[in-house]
Formats: sequence, C-alpha cells, structure tokens
Amino acid sequence: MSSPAAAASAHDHGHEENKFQIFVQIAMLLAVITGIEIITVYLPFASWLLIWTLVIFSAVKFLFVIFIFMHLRWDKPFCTILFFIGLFLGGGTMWALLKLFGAAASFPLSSVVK
Amino acid sequence: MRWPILSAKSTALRAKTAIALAGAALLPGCSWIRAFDLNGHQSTIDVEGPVARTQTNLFYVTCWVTLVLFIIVGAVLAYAMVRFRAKTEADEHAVPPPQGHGNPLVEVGLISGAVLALVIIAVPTVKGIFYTYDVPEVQKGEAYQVTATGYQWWFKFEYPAEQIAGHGALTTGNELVIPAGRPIHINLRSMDVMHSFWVPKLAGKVDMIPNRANLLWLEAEHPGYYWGQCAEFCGESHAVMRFRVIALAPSEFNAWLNSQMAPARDAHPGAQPATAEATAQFASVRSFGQNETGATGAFEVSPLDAWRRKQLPDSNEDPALIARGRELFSEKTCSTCHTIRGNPSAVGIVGPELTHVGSRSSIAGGLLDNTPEQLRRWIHNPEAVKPGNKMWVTGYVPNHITLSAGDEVCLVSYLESLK
Amino acid sequence: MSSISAADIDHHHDPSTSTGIPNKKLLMWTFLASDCMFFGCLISTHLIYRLHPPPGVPAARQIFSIELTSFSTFILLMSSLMMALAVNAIQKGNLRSLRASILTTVLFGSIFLGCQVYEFHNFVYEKHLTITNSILGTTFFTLTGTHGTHVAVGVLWLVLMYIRSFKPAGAEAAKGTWLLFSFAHLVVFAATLILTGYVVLGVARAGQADGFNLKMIGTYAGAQYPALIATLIGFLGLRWFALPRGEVDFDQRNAVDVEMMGLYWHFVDIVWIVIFTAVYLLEYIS
Amino acid sequence: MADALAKTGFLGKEEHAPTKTFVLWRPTAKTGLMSWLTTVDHKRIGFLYGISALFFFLVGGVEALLIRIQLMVPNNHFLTAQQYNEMFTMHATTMIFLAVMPLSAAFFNFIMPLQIGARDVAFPRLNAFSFWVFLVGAIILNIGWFIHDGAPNGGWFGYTPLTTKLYSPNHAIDMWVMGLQLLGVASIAASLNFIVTIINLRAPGMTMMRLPVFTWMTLVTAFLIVLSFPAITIALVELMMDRLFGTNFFEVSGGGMPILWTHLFWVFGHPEVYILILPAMGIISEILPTFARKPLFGYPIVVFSGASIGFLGFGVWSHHMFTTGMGTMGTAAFSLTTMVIAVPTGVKIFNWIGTLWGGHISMRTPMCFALGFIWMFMIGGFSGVMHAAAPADAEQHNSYFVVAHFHYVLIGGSLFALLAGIHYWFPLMFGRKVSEFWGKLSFWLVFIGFNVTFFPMHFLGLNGMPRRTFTYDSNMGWGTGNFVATMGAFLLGIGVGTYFVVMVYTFFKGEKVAKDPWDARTLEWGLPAPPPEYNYLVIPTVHARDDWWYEKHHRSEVAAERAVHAKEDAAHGGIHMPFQSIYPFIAGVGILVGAVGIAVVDADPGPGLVGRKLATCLVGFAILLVASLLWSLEGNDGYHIHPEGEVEGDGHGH
Ligand code: HEA
Ligand code: HEA
Ligand code: HEC
Ligand code: CUA
Ligand SMILES: [Cu+2]
Repeated sequence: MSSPAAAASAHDHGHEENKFQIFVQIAMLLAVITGIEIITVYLPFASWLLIWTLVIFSAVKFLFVIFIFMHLRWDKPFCTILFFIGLFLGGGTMWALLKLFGAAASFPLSSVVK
Repeated sequence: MRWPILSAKSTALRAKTAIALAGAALLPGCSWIRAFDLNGHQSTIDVEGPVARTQTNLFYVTCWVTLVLFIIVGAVLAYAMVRFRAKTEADEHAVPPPQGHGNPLVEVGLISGAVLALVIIAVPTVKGIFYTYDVPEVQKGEAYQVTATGYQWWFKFEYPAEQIAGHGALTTGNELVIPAGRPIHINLRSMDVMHSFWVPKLAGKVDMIPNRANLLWLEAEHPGYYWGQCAEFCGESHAVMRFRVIALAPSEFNAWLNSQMAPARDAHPGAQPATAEATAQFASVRSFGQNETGATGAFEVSPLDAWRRKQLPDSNEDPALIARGRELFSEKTCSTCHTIRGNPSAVGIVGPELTHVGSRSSIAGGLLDNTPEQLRRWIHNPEAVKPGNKMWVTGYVPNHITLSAGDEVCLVSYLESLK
Repeated sequence: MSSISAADIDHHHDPSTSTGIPNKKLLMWTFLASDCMFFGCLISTHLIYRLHPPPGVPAARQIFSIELTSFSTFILLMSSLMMALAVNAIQKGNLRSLRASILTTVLFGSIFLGCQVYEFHNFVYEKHLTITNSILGTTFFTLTGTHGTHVAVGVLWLVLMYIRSFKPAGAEAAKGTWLLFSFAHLVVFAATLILTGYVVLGVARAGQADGFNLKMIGTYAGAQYPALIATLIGFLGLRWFALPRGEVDFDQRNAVDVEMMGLYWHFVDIVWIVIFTAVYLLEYIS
Repeated sequence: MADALAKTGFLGKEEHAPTKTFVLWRPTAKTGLMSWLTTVDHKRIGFLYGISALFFFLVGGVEALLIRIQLMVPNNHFLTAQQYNEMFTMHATTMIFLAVMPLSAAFFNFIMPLQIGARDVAFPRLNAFSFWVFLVGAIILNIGWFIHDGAPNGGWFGYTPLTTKLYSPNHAIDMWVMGLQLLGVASIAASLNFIVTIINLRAPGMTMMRLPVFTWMTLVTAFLIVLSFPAITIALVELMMDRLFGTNFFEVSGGGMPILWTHLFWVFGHPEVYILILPAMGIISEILPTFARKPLFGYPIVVFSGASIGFLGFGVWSHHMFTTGMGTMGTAAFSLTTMVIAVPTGVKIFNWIGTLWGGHISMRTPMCFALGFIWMFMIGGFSGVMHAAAPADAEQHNSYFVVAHFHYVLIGGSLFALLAGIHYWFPLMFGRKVSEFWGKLSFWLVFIGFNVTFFPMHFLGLNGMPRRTFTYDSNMGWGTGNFVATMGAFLLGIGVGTYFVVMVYTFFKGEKVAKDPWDARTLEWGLPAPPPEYNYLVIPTVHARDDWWYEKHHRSEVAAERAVHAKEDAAHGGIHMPFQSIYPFIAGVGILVGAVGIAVVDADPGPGLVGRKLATCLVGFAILLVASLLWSLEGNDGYHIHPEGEVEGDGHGH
C-alpha cells in the first residue's frame, strides 16, 4: 500500500521490557490456578459455591491468556473490542441457551413423565 | 352461511376485519374484498373460544397500531415524494438544495413515538402470553384432560380420565370430541417427527415435539364442529395431516363417552336393525385424485348434525358382509396395525384405533369424508390418497396386501358398522 | 510491505494499514471472535445434555480420569508459554530461539494429542463409552474431538512455520529445490511425529499391562524394532534438514505470521481452559 | 467489463517478479477462461458473484412459479407431494443462500473497496477462494435435481428429526447439509476479508464516521455472518454426525432433543435475515441522497441503528419458536426483545424520509425501486411486529401470514434494493445506462406483480391456510386468494423477465454514459467507468463524508493535492498489484470432490477402510491439501505497474 494512512498516530515504544519473565510468571500462575481448581472440586462446600469458584478461576485464566500471552494488553484496544464482541455474543448465546433449557418447560419427556 | 352458530356474529366481525385489513389493502374494487371473507373453516378471525379470542384481539391491537403508524408515516412519505419531486429535467440540474445533515430533536421525538406504540402492543402481549399458556388457576379444577399424539400423518387422542379395563385409556383417532364450555388441557406428544396441533377457531397452535412435554389449552364456547390441521412441516403428506374437533354439550359428551367406552358393536346376523338414516356430507375432499373443485362449502345440514347422525348405525347394513369383513380384517393383516376392542385379533397399535371408526365423520387423518365410497377408496389404495402414508409403506407394500372388489365391500361394511 | 527494512520494524504498528494493526492479525482476531460462537454452541450442546441426562447414561465421573486430564491441561498451558516465547523470539529476530520454541510447542501439542488418543482409546475399549452408545459419548467425543482437531491443525501449522523458517534467501528459493526440500522436510516431520506417537503409546500400553520396567521395555523393543529404527532415522533426518545452509528468508518481518499462528494456538488453549472446567471438573462436584 | 479489463495493459514485470518453478507459475492471462479462473481482482470476483446470483435467482424464481402453479386451484395435481416439498425447500435455500446473499456479496466485492479508496481487498486470493467455495456449495445443493435421490426436501430450516437418517434415509438431506456447510465456509471467509478490508484499507482521511453507509452496512453484515454462521455450522455438524456416524444429538431413543436443532438453527437464522436486509438498507442509503441531492439525514444515527439492529438480532431468535412451548418467561422475553428491534429499524425509515424532505428528487429508475423498497419494507416490517406479539403469532405461525411477511421484507425489502443497486451502479460497472422507459416499466410490473402475489397471502394466512402444503380443499375459502396470488406471480415473472432482458440488452448495446451520470456523492463515482484494474491511480485523500461531492465543489484544491501524491507514489515504484493465482480454484475443486464423496456417494457395505465413499473423500482432501500448500508456498507477492493516465478528479463531472 502506498500511502501511510494513519501517519499521525502516535508510536508507542514504551514496552520494550523483556516479556520473557512475564510470560514465565504467568505460565506458573496458570499452572497453580489449575492445581487449585482440581483441589476445589473435592472440597465439601455447597455445589453452587464450587461451581462459581470454578467459573471465576477459569475466567481468570482465560483473561490472563488473552491479555498476556495473546498480547491484548499491549495491542491496540481495537483488537480487544473485536474479540470481546465475539466473546460476549458467544457467551450470551450460551447463557441464554442454558437458561432456556434449564426452564421446566424444556425438560425432556423422560424426566417429566415417570 | 347456513349455520346458525356463525351467522349471528360473523357480520360484525367481518365488518371489523374489513376495516382493519382492507383499509391497508388499497384494493381496487369490492369484488376483491369478497375474496377475503375471513370466515373459512379455519379462520383465525372468526373465533369461537376464549384462547383464540385473546389471540385475535391482540392481533387487532397490533393491526390497528401498525395501521395508524402506516398511515402517518406513509402520509409523510407520500407528501415528501410529491412535494419535493423535481418536476422537470432542468429542475434536476438546478442548484442543489441546502445540504442539511439532520436534526437530533426530530430523531428523539420519533424514537419516543415508536417506543410508545410498542408499549401499547407489549402490554396486552405479555398479558396474553400468561393467559394463553395454561388453564387459568381458577379453572384448573374443572379442566378436562386429553393427550394428543402426532404421527406421520395422523393424530391419536387419548382420554386418560376414561380408563377401560384391559385396554388403558379410551383412544380415538383424528377426531377429538370435547365437552363445550369447559377448559380442555391437552398434552401434546409426538412419536416421530415434529408436528403442530392447530384448531384455528379454538386456539393458536402449539408444536408436538419428540422428547418434549408440551401442552395447550382451549375451550369451545358452544357445541360445534371445528377443522384442524397439522401446522409444522412433517414430511411428505404434511399437507393432508388434518383432524377435527367436535365440541358437545356436557350431557351429550357423556353419552358419547359411554358409547365409545363400549367395545365395538357386533352387528351379527339377527341383531337389532338400526333405526335412523344417516347420510351426511362433510365437505372434505370429495374426489381426491381428479382435479375437481371438491365440495361446495354449503352443507345440507350443519356439520355438527351430520356428525351426530353418524353416531347411529345405518339401517340398511348387511350383517353377512359385515361378518365377512370382520374375518378379512384379520386375514389381510389389518389387525396387526389397528386395534378394535371386541375383536380379539385386532390389537395393533401402529395405526389409528378403529373400535368406533364408523362413528367418525372423517377418515385418513381428517382428509376424507367417512362415506362408504371414500372408505373404499382409502383401503383400496391409500398411497393414491395420501402419498407416503405408513399404512401403505409399512403395511400394504411389504405385506403384499391386495384387496379384491368384494373384499373391499365387506371391509367397508364392517368398518362402517363400527359405531 | 517489502519496502520496509527489517531493522525498523515496529511490531505494534503497521503503517500500511489504517489502524496500524497488521491485516493478518486483524484477520485472526476476527476469526477467533467467530470461533467463540462456534465453541460456545458446541459447549452449550454438551452442557444442555448434561443438564438433562436421559435415563441410563453412564456417570461421567466413573469414566473420566482426572489425573490424565490434569496432566494434559498442564502440558497445553506450557505449550502456550512456549508459543508466547516463540513470538517474542522472532520479534527480536532470534531465529534459533524461535525454532527451539516452535519445536517445544509442537512437542507439547503432540503430547496433548497423544493423551487424547490414549483417553479416547481407553474410554471406548475399557469404559465402553462410544460416540454412538450414549448421548454422553456423542457430545463428549464431538466436543473434545473438535478441540483436538483444532490442536492438530495448530501442530500442522507450527510444523509448516518451522519448515518455512529454513527458506533460503535470494535466488536460491527460486530454483525449485526449495519446493522439493520443504515437501520432503514436511513428510519426514510428519512421519517422525506419527512414529514417535506410535512408539510412545505402544510403550504406555505395554507398561499398563505388565508394569513399567526394563524387561517390559526390552520386550517391546525386541518386538517393535523396525518402528524404533524408523523413528531414529526420522530424527536423524530432521537434524539433517535443520543443518545451517546460509542466509534464510525469515526474520522480524515474518513476526506477524508467527504471531497470527500464536493467537490461534493460545485460543485453542483457552478453549481447553473452558472445556477442562465445564466438561471435566464440573462432573466431580457432588 | 471484460473489454475494459483487457485494455488495462500489463505494463511490465519488475524485479519483484521472481522466476518461479512450474508449479508455482504465476498466471498472467487477462482475457479468456484462465483469466477468470485465476482472477484475484475484487471487481471481477464481484462480477462472478453477481452473475451466479442472478442465475440462481432465476432458478429460484422458476421454482416459485411451479409452487404457484400447483397452488393455483384446490386439489391440484401438477406436482406430487414430494416434488412440491423439494420445490419450496430448494426455492428458499436458493433464494436466500444462492441469490440474495451472493448478490449482496457482489456489491460488497465490487463497490465496497471503491468506496473506501482501496486498490483491492485485504486478502485477494482468499477472496477468490470464497467465491469458488460458494460455487461448490451451490453445485452440491443442486445435484439432487439430476440424481435419483432427488433434491433436498426438509424445508429451509430442516427441522430434526425429520431430517435425520430415520425419516429422510436417502442422500437428499446430506446434500443440503453439505451444501450449507460449504456456503457457511465461503461466507465466513469472505466476511473476514471484508472486515479487515474496511477496517484497515481505508484511504487516508476516510475515518469510520466518513464511511459511506453502504460500506458501514457491509461491515455490520460481515460481522453478522462471522458471528452467526458458526451456530448453523455446529448444528449441521451435529446433524451430519447423526446421519453419517449414528450419534445421538437428535436421536430421541438415545436421549437426544430435536428442539436443540431448532434453537441452534434460529440462533443463526434470525441474524441471517438481517444479513439479507442490511446490505439492502445500505444501498438505499446511497441511492436516496444521490437522487434527492442532499446528504443522508442523520448519518451517525443511521449507522448506529444499523449496528444496533445487527447486535439486537442475536437476542431474538426464539421468536421463530413461539409455538414450541418455551414457557411464559422465555416467550415473553423474546417477544419483547423482538419488538425492540422495530425501533432502530423505524429510525432508518424516518431518516430516509428526512433525506427526501427538502430535496430535489429526481425519479430515476433506481430511485423508483428505492422508494418502492421503503413502502414495501414498511408493510413487511409491520407484519413482523404483528408476529412479535407471541399470542397472536400462535395463530399466524406457519401460516401464509408468515409467508406474506417474509416475502414483503425479502422481496419488497432485500430484492427491491438489490435491483435498485444494479440500476444505480450499472453505469459505473459497465459504462452504460439502462433506458429510463424500460427501467421504469420493469419496476412497475415487478411492483404490481409483487403486491398482487403477496398481499392476498395475508388474508390466506388469517383464514387459516398453513404454509408448506402441496394441496388444499376447495371448501376452505382459500381458492380465490391463491388464484389471485398465482396470477400475480406470473405478472411478477414477466416483470422480472423484462428486467433481465433490459439488463442484458443494456450490457451489450445500452447507451454509453460519461462517468458519474447521476451526479452522485461517494468516492467510487470519481473513477472512470468501468474502473481500471488498479482502481485508483492515486489513492485519494478524503476530506468529507460525501467525498466525491466535496471534490466536485473543491476542484482546484483536490487536484493540487493529488498531483503531489502522484509524485510520491511514482517514487515508490508504481502501483502494486497482487499476482493472479490458480490455487483458490484448485482448492475449490478439491472441496467439490470431497463434498461429493461425503454427500452423494454411497457408503460401501463391506468392511475395511477402503471404499468408494472414503476414497472419494480422500482424493478431494488430497487435492485441497496440495492446493493449499502450494498456495502458501507461492506467497502473496505481486508486481508493479506504471499506468499512464490522467490523474482523476481534475476536470470531469457532469
Ligand atoms: C429480510 C428479512 C427479514 C426482516 C428484515 C425481518 C424483520 C422482522 N421480522 Fe421477520 N422473518 C423473516 C425475514 C425477515 N424479517 C423470514 C424469512 C421469516 C420466516 C422464516 C421461516 O419461518 O421460514 C420471518 C419470520 C418472522 C417471525 C416468526 C413468525 C413465525 O414463524 O411465527 C417473527 C416473529 O416475531 C418476525 C418478526 C420480525 C420483526 C419484528 C422484524 C423487524 O425487524 C421489522 C422492523 C420494521 C418495522 C417495524 C417497519 C418500520 C418501522 C417504523 C415505521 C417505525 C415504527 C414502528 C413501530 C413502532 C412498530 N419475523
Ligand atoms: C429472498 C428470498 C425469496 C424470494 C426472492 C422469493 C420469491 C418468491 N417466492 Fe418465496 N420463499 C422464500 C424466500 C423467497 N421467495 C422462503 C424463505 C420461503 C419459505 C420456504 C420454506 O417454507 O421452507 C418461501 C416460500 C414461498 C412460498 C410458500 C411455499 C409453501 O409454504 O408451501 C411461496 C408460495 O407462493 C413463494 C412464492 C414466491 C414467489 C412467487 C416469488 C417471486 O418473487 C419469484 C419471482 C421470480 C420469477 C417469477 C422468476 C424469474 C422470471 C423468469 C425466469 C422469466 C420467465 C417467467 C415468466 C415468463 C413467467 N415462496
Ligand atoms: C402398517 C400397518 C397398517 C396396516 C397393515 C393397515 N393399516 Fe390402516 N392405517 C395405518 C396407519 C398408519 C393409518 C393412518 C394413516 C394416515 O392417516 O396417515 C391407518 C389408517 C386407517 C384407516 C383410517 C382411520 C382414521 O381414523 O383415519 C382405516 C379405516 C384403516 N387404516 C383401515 C385398514 C384396513 C381395512 C386395513 C387392512 C386391509 C389396514 N388398515 C391395514 C396402518 C395400517
Ligand atoms: Cu404433522 Cu405436519
Ligand atoms: Cu426472525
């Protein structure tokens, strides 16, 4: 392409620190969280509590990977927005489907009629 | 219109409909409007039950609101089209008009207007959803329970309240008889693919879905004869998967129940000859197979009365033919698919129960009138009447069932005698 | 892009695009947004059927092996780390480090796939859970199998990128030898991977049957020596392909290609994070 | 156009065109079959999309006419039940996936890069690949007509379990599944490309809020495609697994819930209908300002409402399932979200009227279609709102009332706008213009025929006529309405026929026009007609929203600026053009072979892995693999050209 389009946009060179350390640390953190998750399922708490704990843990892992490993933290916010549109709609659809199928009206016949 | 039931209300309704709909139609000439008398057998406008009425009234609300919007917006649009039109070639090349970019105030105003219009629709919608979903709490006690099951391409109706020793619930096919003036709670089931239960004059449709426990409620305000049809595409003969609903006054309904609970009538030689004469016309497919226009829509008697007559045995039935027919029913393996209580060999459950098939006004999934000719046409070659039907595909073809003309006469006599 | 010299590459701003985000990166992010919906629907299917298991469905707890799954989850996380390091390396122009990281990623990805093959084999033949005999099998195998396919595609991509990093610079590339060379490299790589998997899984199965000890390994080696030799030859071949042959046409300018591949790989990883929780761990909550 | 492209010389290979081995040979044909098979030019690809779409529109139209003939009188025996079911399934699938969507894609391809001042899309070879895969999908869908199994017949939303092996044992549904799957791949690939192009390849100064509305709607549509097709992909994969491998997704005896298909389909299905209408709305938003000679009223709001329609479109899918017994809460929720969509849509209508207000409207043919669009879409939208009232929909669902609704939005909406678009951009694409008389005649025939066909269907629906029925009784009161509709359909057919004949005539013999015959407003009109291969000699610098309009009123400044940029460009070594490539096409061939293997070839009964089915699939897969490998090896480089031409924008106009 011939002419620079957004020539005016500010260059941002402020992050040239070595990411090696960060990556290794995050990987360790992820491993630890995974370990905790595995222990969590055996804890004697109410299942809703455990489920939510697991959901939060995996969400945290998820965010670490996309923001650090996948560089979103350092990239243009546009990438984040783009991905979150998909994430939001995908997640929302999942949520709505589970809600709909969780409602009594959607129970399969076998679990309604004994 | 010769039916007393309809004529009273339908004029008012027709007027209302004509205004609401034809108003938007911009139809040239009145002859068109006549084409849209919305009072056919499956009219969703000319309704006769509280559920359908709620739905239709809501339709009127949406119709009026959008009609008003259409007139307003349309008027502005039409005005703009006429007023700002460049009249001549030269006009088109004149100095461009002011290059205005919009006006936020106008936008906000219009958006609020649209939201308001939607609120007018939304309120009755939500109310309607809750009302039409299940029998209202106060009426739950008096609701009558029925189970309807869809098959490719016919309906089975069961009455769980009416248990018959050794047989389970009372079962009929393709004609649902219900008490009028009483809420009916219908459990909807499907044994193969998706179907949908729809009697437009009584209630909107609800789907019959495999592995799902759907329900529907409806009420017929007064005794009557109603047309229904499967409303979810379910394969080759979806179009001809039809049924009827007959609403009876409570006492008549009980009498009907009693006669249906009994095993099949045994018209053995020497039995009491029947009394009343029953010839009725049901205005279904008169002559499927030729490109005829079918029945006229006018009835010699009201369909309900015709149905009533059908309950009585024919006076000139021939016990010998009937007895032979009964034998043939087993010989030709009909009995492996159909149940006839009172005929010990006929215990099949693949096809509709035929214990009282003679008392029904229609056969083959509401497709044909239950007359001897039509019945004969059906058993002669079901495929020609209802393409792909299971009686043909899984019965006649693999079992090589062929019926001679004589067989057919006997079978028809037998089946017609089952009142 | 060809007019930009390697030295002044800025990995966060591509001046030839309106937003400064390289086209390929944008493409990948959009694709991943789409893939969210893809896996969202697939995971929903599984969960919906777990919500209402039909009578007679085997208990997932009795079938799953949390040890194996935890191990492969860990491996996949580590592969993500290696992938991140690979991107880091090429952005600095460090080709050696790039290749090492890619190879490690391939290794970890293959271990993950090996675990999955083992898991499937185990479920089907020992736990009698097949894709047809219950809805659990249907949704489980379809979901994890689809994920596994994504991993496999990722491994293939990594291998291709690794091979690409040997493309000779300048006129050498045009001679057609490079085409043959890269084809051969790919074939050897694929064969070696498959052979290694075969050997490792074979040892694992034998060990499971007779216990892990030298004797077992000896017996296995005796019976399977052609495979072992072939594997060895494969590794030697790979070493040969990787011998230095002068200037290569692969540097910082290719960082965006590696980064795009990395995004894909990490995404496959986060999908597994979700699957690990939603499909496996939840089953263990009583 | 072919001529024009041929004229554009291939002005020299430079140091950038390395000698290649024979497999990586770079095709250079600019005319003839090879040039079309290897093209990566977005305009040529757009043309290919357009031609295929129009062809399939005729196919779908003929299917529609057969439907109408069957329904003309009660108890008709023109078609058998099975043929009728094939007919409406293929009619809908063809119209939606093979006519309207690709016709929109034709405009995306042809017009969008021109509107943003780009030389091509971001990934030209991927773009070609999308087209070939689309064509393969279309072929797979239609093979059924020519083989024993027959065409797909499960309805366009293919509800399970009717479409499972148990109830549809032959290959007809396999073809449907495979065909749609491929169309999904094609659409997603194309959309990813468009998204990157719009976001990254804008000319300097072309900020997002200066994008022409059509380009904006392209962007929103591309997002809808990218985010909704995965849902149907999953549904189709599950169905395919059930059919091929005996899994239990929709198999009731194994615990499957067929209703799941319904949800997954409509999670895709509703966004899909907005995929069909948003490009149309974009086209309308270009035509109205041009012919009213005024900027679009409330540009930011029109853009924003388009985006919110797209977004909300993901939250309403269950309004197609009001009768599936979702329970009161679910039904109410979806009922309300559906109504909400009427607001942003209404906003668009209001703004279009606002655009007309105070303008100088010239009633040219494109404008007639555009105004027809507003009227017809409004009617269709209003019946949509009637459906949104769930209890009322219980009576309307699966009746002809729905058929009326969606033809009003699909034909009165999408199709009218696309026909308008063809008229509007014809002079730019081919340098010729359709005669006003014949254009208007075809408009009125289509307009009247359309209303006569579909208006009566509202009444048929209210009178209880269910859709997808191959026959009906004469005593139901549906005879007249159906007869009128059939007559209307023939009138419509004559209208469409006229339209086509006129277009073909104009293509070869039509009146030649100078560039910008409509005195239009957006960037693409500054190009010579037809545009050269490289589009812009000098990448324009954008100063305003309707940039061409701005340019026409600021000639001297723009010319001066452009001359400077031209010099800079020349210093950079001329115009970069991507090489043509055969591999997208070969990859398509591989996919075709593989898909035939999966969908059409019978599985051999015998044991063992090697069978005809598997073999065919493997051959296809191998071709695909080799093609994509060579594709990636040949690289995405290109060559440079130095066309000698005048710098545009100085001294043209009307
Ligand atoms: C181009 C395609 C398109 C478009 C744009 C729409 C637009 C809309 N559709 Fe339609 N729809 C289809 C294509 C489309 N539809 C198809 C193909 C089917 C059938 C699928 C099948 O079963 O085969 C269908 C079916 C369908 C149903 C299911 C019916 C059923 O099967 O029972 C419903 C239910 O809610 C619905 C609703 C709507 C609504 C509310 C809109 C809204 O977006 C409309 C909004 C527009 C307006 C309202 C008009 C302009 C607005 C104003 C002037 C402002 C003021 C207005 C108000 C405040 C009301 N549609
Ligand atoms: C964009 C989408 C689109 C378009 C453009 C059309 C266009 C038309 N449609 Fe279609 N239709 C659908 C989408 C579309 N339809 C969908 C989604 C369904 C639901 C299917 C389902 O239930 O699964 C449907 C269903 C459907 C039905 C209901 C079938 C049923 O439920 O049983 C009917 C019935 O009349 C119909 C009619 C028509 C007609 C007459 C046209 C006309 O506009 C066609 C106009 C074109 C021509 C007429 C052909 C071109 C002209 C020539 C080739 C010249 C030669 C002709 C002559 C000389 C006469 N359509
Ligand atoms: C494969 C099993 C099978 C066999 C054998 C079979 N039928 Fe049927 N029959 C059916 C089915 C299924 C239907 C419903 C068909 C439909 O409407 O789609 C039916 C419908 C009927 C009906 C109409 C019932 C109604 O209420 O609509 C009659 C009458 C009938 N069969 C009589 C017979 C006779 C007489 C024979 C023997 C000559 C016979 N059947 C053999 C399966 C069978
Ligand atoms: Cu049953 Cu349609
Ligand atoms: Cu919709």
